[in-house]
Order: sequence, then structure tokens, then C-alpha cells
Amino acid sequence: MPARDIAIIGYAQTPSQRDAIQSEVQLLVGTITDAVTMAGIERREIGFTCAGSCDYLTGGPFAFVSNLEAAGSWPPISESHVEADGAFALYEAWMRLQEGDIDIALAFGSGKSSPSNPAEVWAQQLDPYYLAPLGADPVSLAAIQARALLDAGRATERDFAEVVARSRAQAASNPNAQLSGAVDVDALLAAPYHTAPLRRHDLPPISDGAAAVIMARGDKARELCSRPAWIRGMDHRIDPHQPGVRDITTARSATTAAKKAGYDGGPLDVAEVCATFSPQEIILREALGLPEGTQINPSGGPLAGNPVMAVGLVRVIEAAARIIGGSADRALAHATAGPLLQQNLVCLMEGE
Amino acid sequence: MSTDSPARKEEMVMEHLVSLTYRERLTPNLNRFVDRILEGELIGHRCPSCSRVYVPPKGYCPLCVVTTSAEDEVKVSDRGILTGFTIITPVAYYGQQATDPFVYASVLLDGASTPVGGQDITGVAHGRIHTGMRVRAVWRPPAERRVEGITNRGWGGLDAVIESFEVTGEPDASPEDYKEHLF
Amino acid sequence: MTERCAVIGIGQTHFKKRRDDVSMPGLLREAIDRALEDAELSIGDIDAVVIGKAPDAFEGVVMPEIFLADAVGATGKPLLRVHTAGSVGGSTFIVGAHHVITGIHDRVLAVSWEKQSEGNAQWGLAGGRSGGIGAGGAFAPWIRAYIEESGAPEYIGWMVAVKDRRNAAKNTYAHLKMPDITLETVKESPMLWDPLRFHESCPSSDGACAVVLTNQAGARRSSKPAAWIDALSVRSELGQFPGRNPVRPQAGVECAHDVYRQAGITDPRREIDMAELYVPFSWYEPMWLEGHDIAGPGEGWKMVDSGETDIGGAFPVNPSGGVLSTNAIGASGMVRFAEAAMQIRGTAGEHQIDGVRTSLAQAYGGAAQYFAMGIFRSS
Amino acid sequence: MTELRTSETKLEFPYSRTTGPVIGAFLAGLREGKVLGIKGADGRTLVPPPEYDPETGGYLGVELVEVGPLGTVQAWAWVHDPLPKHPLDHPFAFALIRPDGADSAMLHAVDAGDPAAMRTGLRVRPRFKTEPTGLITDLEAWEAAE
Repeated sequence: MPARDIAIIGYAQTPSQRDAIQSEVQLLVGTITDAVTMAGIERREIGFTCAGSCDYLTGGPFAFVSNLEAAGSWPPISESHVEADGAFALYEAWMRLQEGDIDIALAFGSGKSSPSNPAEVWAQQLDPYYLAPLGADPVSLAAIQARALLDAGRATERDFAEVVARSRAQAASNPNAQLSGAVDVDALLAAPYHTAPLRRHDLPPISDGAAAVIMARGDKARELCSRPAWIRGMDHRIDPHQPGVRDITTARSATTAAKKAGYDGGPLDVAEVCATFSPQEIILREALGLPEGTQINPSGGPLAGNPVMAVGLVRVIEAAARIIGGSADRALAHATAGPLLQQNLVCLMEGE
Repeated sequence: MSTDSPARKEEMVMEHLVSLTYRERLTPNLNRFVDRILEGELIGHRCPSCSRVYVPPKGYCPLCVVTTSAEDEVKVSDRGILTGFTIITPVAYYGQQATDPFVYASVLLDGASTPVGGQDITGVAHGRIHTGMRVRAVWRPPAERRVEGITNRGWGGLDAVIESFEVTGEPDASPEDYKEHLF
Repeated sequence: MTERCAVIGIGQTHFKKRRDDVSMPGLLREAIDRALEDAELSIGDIDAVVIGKAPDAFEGVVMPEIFLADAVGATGKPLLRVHTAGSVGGSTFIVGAHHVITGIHDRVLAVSWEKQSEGNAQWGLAGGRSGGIGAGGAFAPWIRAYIEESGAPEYIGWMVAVKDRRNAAKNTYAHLKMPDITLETVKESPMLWDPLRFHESCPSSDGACAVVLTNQAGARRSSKPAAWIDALSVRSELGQFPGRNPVRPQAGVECAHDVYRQAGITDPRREIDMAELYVPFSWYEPMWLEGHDIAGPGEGWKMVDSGETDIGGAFPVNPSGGVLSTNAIGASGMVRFAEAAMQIRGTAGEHQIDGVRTSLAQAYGGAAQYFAMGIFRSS
Repeated sequence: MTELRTSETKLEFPYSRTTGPVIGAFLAGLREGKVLGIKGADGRTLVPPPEYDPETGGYLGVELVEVGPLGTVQAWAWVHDPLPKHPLDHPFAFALIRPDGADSAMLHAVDAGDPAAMRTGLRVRPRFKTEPTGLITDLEAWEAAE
């Protein structure tokens, strides 16, 4: 079995913003610096760095190369990049730490959704032969998924609205949230459809943002942090791509990832899940097997702020923050990629 | 099914136009740079930590990883040293407008620590261009300056304000003055 | 607790200007199926998949691994996508190996690909704009600087081009095969990016490369020889900053020193039997020989001149024909690792070098700022 | 505070995709007014036809089978404001449609006119373009068959 004594000891995120005035690199410069400061380390102590971003979101081939400028890349660093959410960069960095030759690793993720139309960008992530030419956008797909959930009798439109109301209410205490505050479920249900059966509030906001996490091994983690968030397990899995060949009312790969990450269905204080559309929280609660009493998305989750390519890593940060802060002993974080929860990552964390 | 008949091959090709538009505000540092070049002036940010001057201003120093702001703004000269170049024979591709061979040079402006790339060099035959030559900006007339091509992604656009850099005829700079700017 | 990692399966597609007979899934599977067959495994035996390619804009699909998941046999498994510009094939190999070395998974498939003919690589390299400098534009000034500093004669670049294209003629999978190419052919080809001529530059290819990686237990079950990984390293640096030496990037120097240290190598020129280096433009062969301290300053071109880097020489470089003969950008780095491993396993066919016990693989990308290197041994 | 300029860039390229024997045959079928599927490893008929089994990754060959022409809506969403890249320029439903004889559903548009006319279980028939272009949109849309 791989070594498991790896913990999160530092993190930072930008506020989730509709239209950030800074460039993506500028967002990262401050964020990485803040994470390094929180961890109480020098940049040169970082033995491995992994970045996550998406060229097509940033708006040009090789766009990710500029992000190196925020990572303190001189003198040269041991570094890699995933074309994925920062949560997958965290996975690669966590794996790299397990080789035992380095003690500290940095993972970060960044993206600005404001310059482009996400409905057009993400339509190009679909199968280029059978789906992309239809212009099938994430909202339409999520609405089909919502309908399937309604048809199966597993949720009602009121359930969707209740997820939104709770998300906004919980986000009120999150200074990084983009959408927050008390909203009335009946008022939400009175709103017109955006793409039926989804209403605008069932969709995430369009967000810009960045996030960074510092991990350390064993005694180094204990030395740097009085209460590290120990990563007990991390795993990610993927399902077939075409929505018509799988049961879209569930997320089979999320179930597998949770099990492989070592989550046994036991009590959790907090779960931060990447439910980008309100019905997906209902699906993920079941797929991940979250027990009653688990506080889900105390940060407000992606419905309160959705900085794509950082949003999954933000889930890890929000879960880890509650362990480091002492308000939680066991927390689960989830990230996703692809249409309709096709790919899922789970990170299980505990206090000492 | 056979895959090698000509008719089948033709059917097997699928044309797919992918077209995405990105609109964004210039960052404040770049917006300020654009304000100044429209007036014929070049500015950069001096890193408060290492004193290197970045042109155009990035809003941070990538070597020290510290942010820079309007307080760090400095004016640099529109004259400088040719630090590297190549002559490009344009390759035809979708959207390519260039047809004739063109110079692609980096110029280290006096007072700057980073060269501006992708510049045309004039006043000298292509065959006589060499690193170390002293050059100066040939500004377009104010009314003809266009800045739409300048983006946060940093892919040039300066050519719509500065037509080219022409050789001044001053003695060449010593390699010591530009050997750290070979990019 | 770490595991040793070995390559037990290698597969490549036939590389061509345009593979008009396959879809993107079909292209990847051609390489994957060959790698699995070589490893005597089926796709169901794989625990995790790592995919690498260069920018998504080359094919116009955002994160294409998401739609390729089923075709690469990743259903129900981990699938990770790497993108480190031109070095990505090497980085992908390395990320795949980490899955095994850490003991997280037993059998990992790493695959890298590019189907450049779907779009246009020059357009992609230009950031989708007009006035792009082309693949060689960024490197030409540095190559010029190398030539000036080292005093190398101009025919050195031509020699590398002739050697690699002739080597490629021995490689079943290579794209450009020119068994009859001469120095004259190269010399008379059009100047593209002064001082680089047409025949000193890489082609644009469609293709994929896959490897199956496993631990000691997995390698024992294989009936064929394994190539053991003795060292892996990645380094990145900024592409532009005052004081940078782009001719001999520090990231490349440190990456090389790191793999030599891990493998216990003190004299790479003597202790390494052959190398697959990422040479998309002829002059990068001597530049990397010096940039990775295989040769001393100004000595790299002399190794070329004396024939030392030929298939029959003391330090053969790119017997496969290299990137100069085959360049599906996303795959090219992994092909270097695969070819260096094949030389250890004795499975390189017509371009096999006799008695290779230690081999070096290298890939670079971006503005010569991303490096991925590995050392293989036969035991 | 200064008003910041807006920059605009376009990332545009006309890709030319080779489709291989299975996808190519499916697209060719659409030109002839046929919807084709393929038998999966477990005997299920999958539409649109993948080259490799979505569950096992196994190679499925190149023999396609005709399905439909009628199909059934499995799930749907009403698009009130179509985007320029959507297949129809007036409100429509994106839906998962299982053609008769198929065991999986395909994503496509249903030109139903009004959301009140849509329901899960609706029987639909394909409407093909008169001038095919070689894309999935040669099947222009599905429409109610009741």
C-alpha cells in the first residue's frame, strides 16, 4: 500500500468573481504566494509543482505556459501540468509525494470563464463526431439529467430549489462566494425556466478564479501545521462518454472513486461536492453514499461560485480548511470533469 | 464494410468549423500601456524587489513573484538594441494574412530589462541584419495607431502602433550589453 | 515504499502526414493494441490510463480524453491527462510510471497522440493568429547563437538531417523515410527559418504511441525482456527572462544531472549506450549533447562530425530517425522513451543497436523550457 | 476609475476530421435516411455506433445494423433560447432518443414546437436534411410521430 502520511498544510483561493480585472497569471501570483505564506515555507522548499488549467478556456493554444510565471519557476522547478481541474493536479502531486524523495508539493488550478461563452466552449468537449456539431451545451445536458431524475421519481423541482436555497444561505459566511444570501424556495420556484426543467438559479454563476494547495509529508507536515488535514485516500474514475449509454441519474464512477479513496460510508462532518447544477447534488449525495447529518457544501459549493479549472480544488480547500480549523474531523471533497458527472475524483481527509 | 473505395473515403471526412470568440477587458497595467503608446510613449513596471523593468508591464515580476503596480511604472526609450531575429517565410494556413518573407526581431529598449518581440526591422537589407544593431521605433501617425490587437494573452499587436524599428546607424552595442536577452 | 517500474509493452502507429483511414479513437487504439499485444495483456488488465497530447486546438476538441475514455479502455478506471507542450509525451510516460513506482497501480497504460492533419499545427503554434513565426521561428535565433558560439560548420545541421532520415528508412513506423538523402539534398532545400532549411525541419504527422508499465511482479510474468526505469526527471523554467540562456537552458542541465545522479552515472558519454533526444530541428542534436553535458562546450558538433552519433558510432543518437523524421507533436516525447526502451529490450528491429544496456530518453517543449528525461537499463 | 479597453480574439479553424470505418458509415447512413447502430460486446445494440465497447473497451468490428426509424424519448430538456450553434433556430427540445431496436439512446433535437408537446415516452421519427453535409445534423431533427 502506498504511504498515506500526506497532509494539506496550506491553501489559498481568489474570490469567485464574474469578471476579474486581473489576468489568469495575476490571479495565480497572489494565490500561490498566499498558500506558500500560510504553509510557512520558502518557495524553494517545494519539491514538486503541478498545475491545472484549460487552454480553450483561457483562449489560446499553450496558454498554460504563462501560468509558470506565477509558480516561481526560476531557478528551474520540478513541474508538470494537467489539462484538467486543479484537483487532478493535486492528485498528481499527492502521488508524486508518495515516492518519498521530496517533502512538499504545490498544486494549483486557474481559469477565467468570463471572456468566452461557456455554453460554446464546453460544447467542444463533447464527442466531435456525434455531439459537438449539435452544439449540445452543458446546461441542456444538465437539464436532460434533471428531467431523468424527475421522471425516475428521485427528486422534485422543489428539491432542486431547496439545494439552491441552502447553498446560497451557507455561502453567506463564505467571503469568496459570488452568490449568497437568504432566498425563499417558493420564490425560486416562481422563476421562469432557463432550460426546462432548470431555472437560472439551478445553474452555477459564470466565474473567474484560482486556487492553490500546499501538501507536506509526515513529520514535515506536523512541523509546519498544528493540525494538518491528512489525506487518507484519493482516487478518480471515469465513465463512458455518451450520455445515452449510461444511467445519467447516477454517477457510477463517483461511487467507485469514493470506495477506492477509502470512504466506507461512515460518518462525515463535511462533504464539499462539485455539484455544478442543483440536481447533481442529489445525485452525488446518493452516489458518494453521504450519510445523514453530513454538512454538504458549507461553502455554498459551485452554485455559489464556479471558477472552472479551480472549482474542484476549491472543494478540497473548503473541506481541508474545516479540518485545519478544528470544526471537522473527517471530510470528503469531490471534483468532476466531463459532461454529466462523467469523471469524478474523491479526496478523503481527517484530522489527527 | 470496405474502407478503401474512393467513394467511401470521401464520405469519411467530416468538416467541422470550431469558432470561439474571447472578449475581455485589458488588465489595468496593459490598459495603461496602451494609453501611453497611443501618445508615443513606452512604459514598463520596475520590480520593487530586483529592479528589472518589464515592458509591457505584466503587473508582477515572474522572477521574484511579486506584484507590481502603477507606483512601479517607468518610462523607457523608444530606442534600443536588436537582440535576436529571424526572417520568416510565412507558411500558409487558415487565417494567415502574411505572404512575403518578414523580419521577426526582438528589441531591448534602453531602460528595459525585457525585449519587445516580433518587430520588423527596416532601413537595412535583410542580409545585413545582425544582433547588436542600434534601432529606433518608427511610430505610425497618431491617427493611424490601432491597439485592437493588444490582448492580455500577450501576442503582440504593437506593430499597429509602431510600424517598424529602423536602424539608427549608431555603432553596434557590445555583446555584453545584450547577451542576457537572446530571446 | 516504492516499486521498480518496467516497460513491458510498446506500440506505435504508422506515422503519416494524414491518417485518413482512422478516427481519433482508432488512431489511439492502433498504438494501444500493439502495446498490449507486446505486453501479452488485454485492455481489461490495465488499472489506470494516462493520456498526453499537445494543445487541444490542434484537433479542435476541448480535453479530448473525455470523449476518448471508452475507446482507451478507461471505463471505471482512473484517466489523467497531461499537457506540457512538446515534452508532453515524455511527461506522460513519467506520470504513468509514478502510478507504478508509488505502488498505487500494478499495470498502467500511458498513451500520447496527435492527429495534426485534423487541423494545422502551424496555425496552432501561432496561437491561432496570422503572422505566426512557424515551428522553427522561435528556435532559429538560438540555433544561430549556438553556431556562432561554437564555431560549428554549417554542414553539421545537414549531417544530422541526413543521418536521421536514413535511420528512419530502417524504422517501420517512421513518417519520412529518405534512404537516398545526401548533404546536397539538404543544402539545396529551401531556407525556412534562417539558418534552418526545409530538410533540417520536422514534418507534421498523425500518430500515437503507447506503453504498458508495470512493477517487478508484473515484469516477471512477462515472457519478453523488460526495460527497467532507472531514473526519471522533469524540469520547467520560464520561457523568457533577462539572463536566460536559451541555447543551454538551465532546466535541461538540471534535468540531465538529476537523471545521471539517480542512475549513478558520472560520465554519460561513456556510460550511456545510446540516446533518443528530441531533435525537431537538426541543430538540436549537438545543442542537446552539450546542453545535457554529454559533450563539453563546443564538442557536441564534433561528435556529429566524427560519426559518433551514427547507428554504428560510439554514442548513437536517434536510430529511430527521431523527431526530424516523425513528429506527431503530442506523441513525439513518448516515442523517444519508447524507442530508448526498445533498444534495451532488443526489439527495435532494423534500427537496433547491438548490446544496449543503458539508454537515455529526452523530450523538451515550449520555448525549450519544459524537459522530461529518463534512463533505462536492461536489469 | 479608468474605463478599461476590451480586447477581442477569435480562435477559429475549419477542422477536417477523418471518421474511420464505423463513424464514417454511420454518417454515410444518415445521407441515405438511415440510422445505424452496432452490436456491443453484450449483444446490446448501441446508437450512435461506437468503435469500441463503452464498458469493456473491446473492438466491435464494422458491421452496422439499421435501427428505427421510429424512436422513443427517454429524457428531454426544453431549449427556450437556442444558441447560434444549436441545430434549430427556434425553441426545441434536446433529448435522449432510443430508436426502435436499439438498447441505448442518442442525443439529438426534437422539433416539437411547444414544450407542452414534449414528454418522456413520446414517439418520434427522424427528419433528414434534403442537402446533406456529412455531419450528424444531416439528421436535421426528430419530430412527433403520434
